[in-house]
Amino acid sequence: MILALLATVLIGAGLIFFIAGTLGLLRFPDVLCRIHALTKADNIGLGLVAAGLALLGGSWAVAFKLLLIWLLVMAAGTTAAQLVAGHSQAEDER
Amino acid sequence: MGDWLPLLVILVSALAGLAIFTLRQQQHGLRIGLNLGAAVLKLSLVGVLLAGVYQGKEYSFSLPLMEGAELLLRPDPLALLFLTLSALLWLVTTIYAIGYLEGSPHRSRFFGFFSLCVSATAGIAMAGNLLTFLIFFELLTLTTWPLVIHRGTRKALHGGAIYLAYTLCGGALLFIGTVWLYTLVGPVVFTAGGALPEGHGLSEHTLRWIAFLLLAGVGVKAALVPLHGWLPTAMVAPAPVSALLHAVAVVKAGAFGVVRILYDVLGIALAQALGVTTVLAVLAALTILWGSLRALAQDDIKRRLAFSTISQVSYITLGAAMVGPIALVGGLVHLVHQGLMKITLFFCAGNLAETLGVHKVSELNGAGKRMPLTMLAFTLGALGMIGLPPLAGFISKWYLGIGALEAGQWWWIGVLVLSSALNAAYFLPAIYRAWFRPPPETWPEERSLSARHETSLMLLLPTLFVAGASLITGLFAASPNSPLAWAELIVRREYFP
Amino acid sequence: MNPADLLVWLVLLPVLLAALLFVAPEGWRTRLGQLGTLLCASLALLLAWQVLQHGPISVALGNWQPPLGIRLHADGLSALMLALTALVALPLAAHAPAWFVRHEAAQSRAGAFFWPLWMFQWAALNLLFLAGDLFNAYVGLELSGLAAVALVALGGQRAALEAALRYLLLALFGSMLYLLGVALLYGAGGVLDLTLLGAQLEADHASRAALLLITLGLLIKTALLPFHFWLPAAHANAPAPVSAILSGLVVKASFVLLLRIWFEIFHPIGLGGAGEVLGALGIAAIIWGSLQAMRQERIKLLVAWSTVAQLGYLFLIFALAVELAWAGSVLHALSHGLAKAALFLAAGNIVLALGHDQIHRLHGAAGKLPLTFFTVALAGVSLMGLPPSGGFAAKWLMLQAAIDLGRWPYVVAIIGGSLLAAGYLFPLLRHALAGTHDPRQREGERLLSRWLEFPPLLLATLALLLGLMALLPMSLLSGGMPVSLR
Amino acid sequence: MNMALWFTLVGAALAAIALHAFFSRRHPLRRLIALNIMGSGIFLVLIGLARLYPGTLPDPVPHAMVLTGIVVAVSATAFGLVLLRRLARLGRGET
Amino acid sequence: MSGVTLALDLLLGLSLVWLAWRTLASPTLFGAIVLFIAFGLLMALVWARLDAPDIALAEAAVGAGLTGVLLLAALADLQQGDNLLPVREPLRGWLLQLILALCALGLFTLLTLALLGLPSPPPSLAGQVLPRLDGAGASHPVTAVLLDFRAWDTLLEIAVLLLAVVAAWSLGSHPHPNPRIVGSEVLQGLVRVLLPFAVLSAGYLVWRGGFAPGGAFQAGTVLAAAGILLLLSGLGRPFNGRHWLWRALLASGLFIFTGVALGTLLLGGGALDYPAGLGYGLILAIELGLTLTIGLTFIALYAGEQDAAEERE
Repeated sequence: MILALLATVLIGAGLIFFIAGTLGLLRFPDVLCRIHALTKADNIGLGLVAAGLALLGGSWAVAFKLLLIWLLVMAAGTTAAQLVAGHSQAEDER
Repeated sequence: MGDWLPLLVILVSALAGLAIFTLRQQQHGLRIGLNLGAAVLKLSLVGVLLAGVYQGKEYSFSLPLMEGAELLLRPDPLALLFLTLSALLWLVTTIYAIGYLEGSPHRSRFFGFFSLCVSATAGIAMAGNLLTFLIFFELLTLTTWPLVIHRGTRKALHGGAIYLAYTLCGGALLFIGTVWLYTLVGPVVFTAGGALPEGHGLSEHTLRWIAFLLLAGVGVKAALVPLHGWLPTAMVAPAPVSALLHAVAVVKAGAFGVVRILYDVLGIALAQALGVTTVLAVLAALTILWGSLRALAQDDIKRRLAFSTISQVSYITLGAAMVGPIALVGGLVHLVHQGLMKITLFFCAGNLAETLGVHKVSELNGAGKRMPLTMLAFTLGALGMIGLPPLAGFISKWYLGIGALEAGQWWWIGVLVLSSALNAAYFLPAIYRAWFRPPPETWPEERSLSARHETSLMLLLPTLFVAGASLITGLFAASPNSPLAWAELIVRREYFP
Repeated sequence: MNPADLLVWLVLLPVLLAALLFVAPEGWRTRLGQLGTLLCASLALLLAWQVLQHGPISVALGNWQPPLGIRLHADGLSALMLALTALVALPLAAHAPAWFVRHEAAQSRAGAFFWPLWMFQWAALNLLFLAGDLFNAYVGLELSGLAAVALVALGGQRAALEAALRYLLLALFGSMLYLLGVALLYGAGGVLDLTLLGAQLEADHASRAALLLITLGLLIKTALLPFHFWLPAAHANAPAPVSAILSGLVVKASFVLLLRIWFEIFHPIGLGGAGEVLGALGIAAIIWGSLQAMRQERIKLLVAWSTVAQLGYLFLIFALAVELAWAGSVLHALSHGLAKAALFLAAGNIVLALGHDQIHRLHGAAGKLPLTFFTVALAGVSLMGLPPSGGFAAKWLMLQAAIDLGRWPYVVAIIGGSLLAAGYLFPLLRHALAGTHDPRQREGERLLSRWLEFPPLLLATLALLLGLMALLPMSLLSGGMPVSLR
Repeated sequence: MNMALWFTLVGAALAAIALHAFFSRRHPLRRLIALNIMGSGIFLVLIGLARLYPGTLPDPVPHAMVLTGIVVAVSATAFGLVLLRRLARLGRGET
Repeated sequence: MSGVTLALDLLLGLSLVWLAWRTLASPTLFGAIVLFIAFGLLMALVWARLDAPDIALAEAAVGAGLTGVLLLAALADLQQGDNLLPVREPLRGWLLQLILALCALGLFTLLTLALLGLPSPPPSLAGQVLPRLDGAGASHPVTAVLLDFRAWDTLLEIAVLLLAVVAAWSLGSHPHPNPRIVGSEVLQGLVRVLLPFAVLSAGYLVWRGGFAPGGAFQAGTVLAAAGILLLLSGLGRPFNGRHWLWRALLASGLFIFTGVALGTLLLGGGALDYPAGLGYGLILAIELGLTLTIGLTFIALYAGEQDAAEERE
């Protein structure tokens, strides 16, 4: 019961980060700021959600998988952000 | 071999035609060999067939095409009349055409279609049912079209297009009529007295429609007014083709078809009851007069002959539509007689055009002195057409006239007399000019085709042969081997026993 | 070999060959392709023979019976269409390599890619002719459509690619509609097997909607007016051997499927006036296609529009739903397949030899290419339905049906279509026969190799012979007549 | 109304929207996208039907059909895109 | 169905329709593609809701991922210069617009009526599949249908896949996409890390497909993703279509599948009728072949055929 409550709180917190990130993506003025908002929010948001789900999953195997997912998404997100930033810089210089 | 004989007759010329297509222009000797060889072979096969049929033998070749529809070749005496005429005249025309087309391009194509065209004619003659008749009738259209446009000039193409438009539409009508009849009563096998089974239960209305479709279909090729428009424009074809179209293949196929449909499909009694024969006879009479009248006005020799054909071919239709044995004999025998006479005239026209460049009646002055033999043949043919005894044309008209009296329809005699007068009116001036007017200083386009004769022998001999034949058939009409005797045999054996 | 195995081989062998031809070095592909053609064609003819001897053959793949498993079914109709494909493929195997070698405008490697693509197409055609399962037929349709588009694109020029793109989009759209219909049918009946579906379907909303969608989808693929607009460009701009395949065979595959679905599934539950609409569209296609064909100035466009017109005939069956019309329709599909393939190959030859395909510039061309124009004439005879061709036999049967039913507008349309066909085919010949002798042309000089000229001639001759041997296909067909027509 | 039926109706709406776009849009790329969306709508109808009756196990046959359909769709789309690129390069005068 | 899930489903469906509309109405092509990818991801969610995890996986990987990548690559190519694409004539006149709108509405109405009128419970083949799972070579129903009961469809689908490659290559080669990001060191680092994971998870998906959602398609797509990343990062090079070995590899799945079909046929059992006991093994073999082929095919469709000469440039 406490576990479930904790999970809900974690997921809720994660979702808030997502919303904040999305807002940033939509409202920030330029590419770099948007990336900043998105990656920060998503990485933490997803981490919280994954943690919450891991608590609900009830087994170490599930938790491990969720951890992997989080790590992979972070790696991919980081790389993508770096590429987009590089691309936008190249565009500006041109 | 017996049952394959009819097929063989067709295949001889068809295969020869296909073989000729593959020849190159320079392979002159081989082409002539194939042409003449096939023509002679075909004529002898027809001879065998003729003898057999005379003795009452039955030949029948059949190939099922679809359920309830087969290809049937079954030569009866009527078939032989047409078949013999076409086989004989093919041989003659081939010789003439070889001379005529000397040195001109695309000869392989020409002779290929020429042979195919005669195959189609043989098929029409021997067709034993309506489907077979339709098949060969359409094939005739297809194989004659390239001949009509052979010269490739704008005029030729135009004539060809008109020819096609008429004949294809005619074929379409015949097609619908044929399918209709097959759908209603099953296979329509040509039978003397009518092919419709007893108790077919078809309404008069339906039958009239079918009769209309079938007769209109063949009427186009028979150049029955008002379906005759194609014939004068098709004149642009080379002379041998015109000869073939007018004397042997196309118009004859139409007239032959009229006889077949009246006597072997509907049956003459039914045709009379439906009123078909009356309509047909009136149309034929109109055509006879209209053709003659138009011929009067033509200066171009070939066009004058073309309108004459329109007129003369309808004698056959008239004979068939009068419903009486003697009139029918007259009509049938005219099939042969008109063929011989008209081919003579076209050959003469060809000779004049090739040798002297003469194309018009008004240019004929003194032609008899320059080309006496040709003009002699022309005169024989023309007088025959007018119906001067004892020439062939007289025999036909005599029988038609007697037939009209026998059928109690004396008024047709008036038509015949009037027509003869018109014939005289458009032929005699030509003859008069040729023999009694002085020749001009120069001919329009004189060519020296032969050092010793008035023109090339290849042109002259066939002309003289057919002219002689038209004389002999008239002179010896009473002999048991004459076309007249054969026509009487047909009528006695088949239609008015 | 077990006759039932033949069905599987007929699909798998061309698939396998397609893969092999793709892997094989480009230099080997022609020989391998020709060998494969020989094999596949013999199998198809063998199967037709088996069906003729023993009646329809069925096989359940993996021995899983329907409704769960997939069934292939060879009846008279399948056997005929398989045989048609084989008979077109054989001459094509001789013609295509020669054509691709000669044709410079086509993409440089078109000849090498033609083989695997054509084998995929062949597999798809065989599959569609044998399919007893609606979804399996969907996969077949996609296989056929993609292969057809790729084959068109082999033409290489911009016009060919544009036509291919348009063809692709519409073919995909057609498949989508078809699939939607299949989905609804599955929802209504819970089975995909044609026969089972036919036995249990009821006339409810879902099945009517499914019929509408499936019919629309297949009509787009078969290019019935008013869905014909993609066809002329695609068929006219493709390489000539491809045009022959597309016009002669590919459009027939979706038609056969439509025929099956319509008469085996839906006919028993009653169709109301839907068949009348298709019949009327067929008449409209005959007229419009012919009129357009008459207006064309390029020979391949003329031939392509002729296909639009001739396809119209196939749809008369839906209004004249009787046995005779069925037989006539199938016979027409066969004779058109052969004749049109011949005509397109001949047209391709004319373009190759003369370097242009302008009809009004054909003056005297018959003198240079007598054999090719003879082929055009022979194929034309069949397309016009003149005796003694296969087209004549087909029209004979259709006319009988129309007269028997008293449907006079159809009688007029069938005959009128013939005359219209004459109206666009004879001018072609007329131009070619026109003109006087060209002295520069050396007599007997061959502008085209035998490999180019004889295969279309063979096809045209077959189309003609079909009229004299119509009983053979008819007896095959009587074994596969849908119950609803008997 | 149950959930599966709702999604089949969503599928129907997707198909209808895509149909409209397929004929009203001009760029071939958009038309390809429209076809893909139409495909998704149809797949949705199929799967919704398989799940229409609550409480039963989903029918695996439509699932298999949709998987096949997705692969076929992506193949066709991929080829269409290559064709498009080829055309674009021809338009630019490249070979 | 509880209120929350109901609301969620309604929201999901509506947003799907909305997203489709936005995608198709997007003013820019780039926007349309991005929205289409988002649409695909949302579709995956719907599949999951409909108890179709296999399709959800495939949709996310193929429908959204791969199609999206292909679309973006094509767009990058199309936007180079003035390329005179065959853009259709716009629909002119309100009448045509109206007819089109009515057609769309008609389709929707037709489908709605048909769907609402379907029998309940609907006829289904589920009852046919489940009892036969014991005899089949896979215990996961969808895999059993795909590779046993209706393996014939799957075989032909693989043929379609190979056909797409043949067709694409028949058009000649096209330039390597997105040259600008080639050589990004960050990307290369990521790819180095991810590659083993990708191969591992592909293998896992194949193995899992026998008894649970997953299988060759999903696994193949993962491989394809890895391959495309390799190409993008510049670590891998596009393959040389002129070399027969590559082509053989591309065709290998089809070869294996037809081989099994013809083999079973020749052994007398009927095509694709796996001999008792061998079913699992054969299906696994086919799946492995398919995974490789599907992966390679998608890469090939992305990269196009490169011939050796162009590569050197």
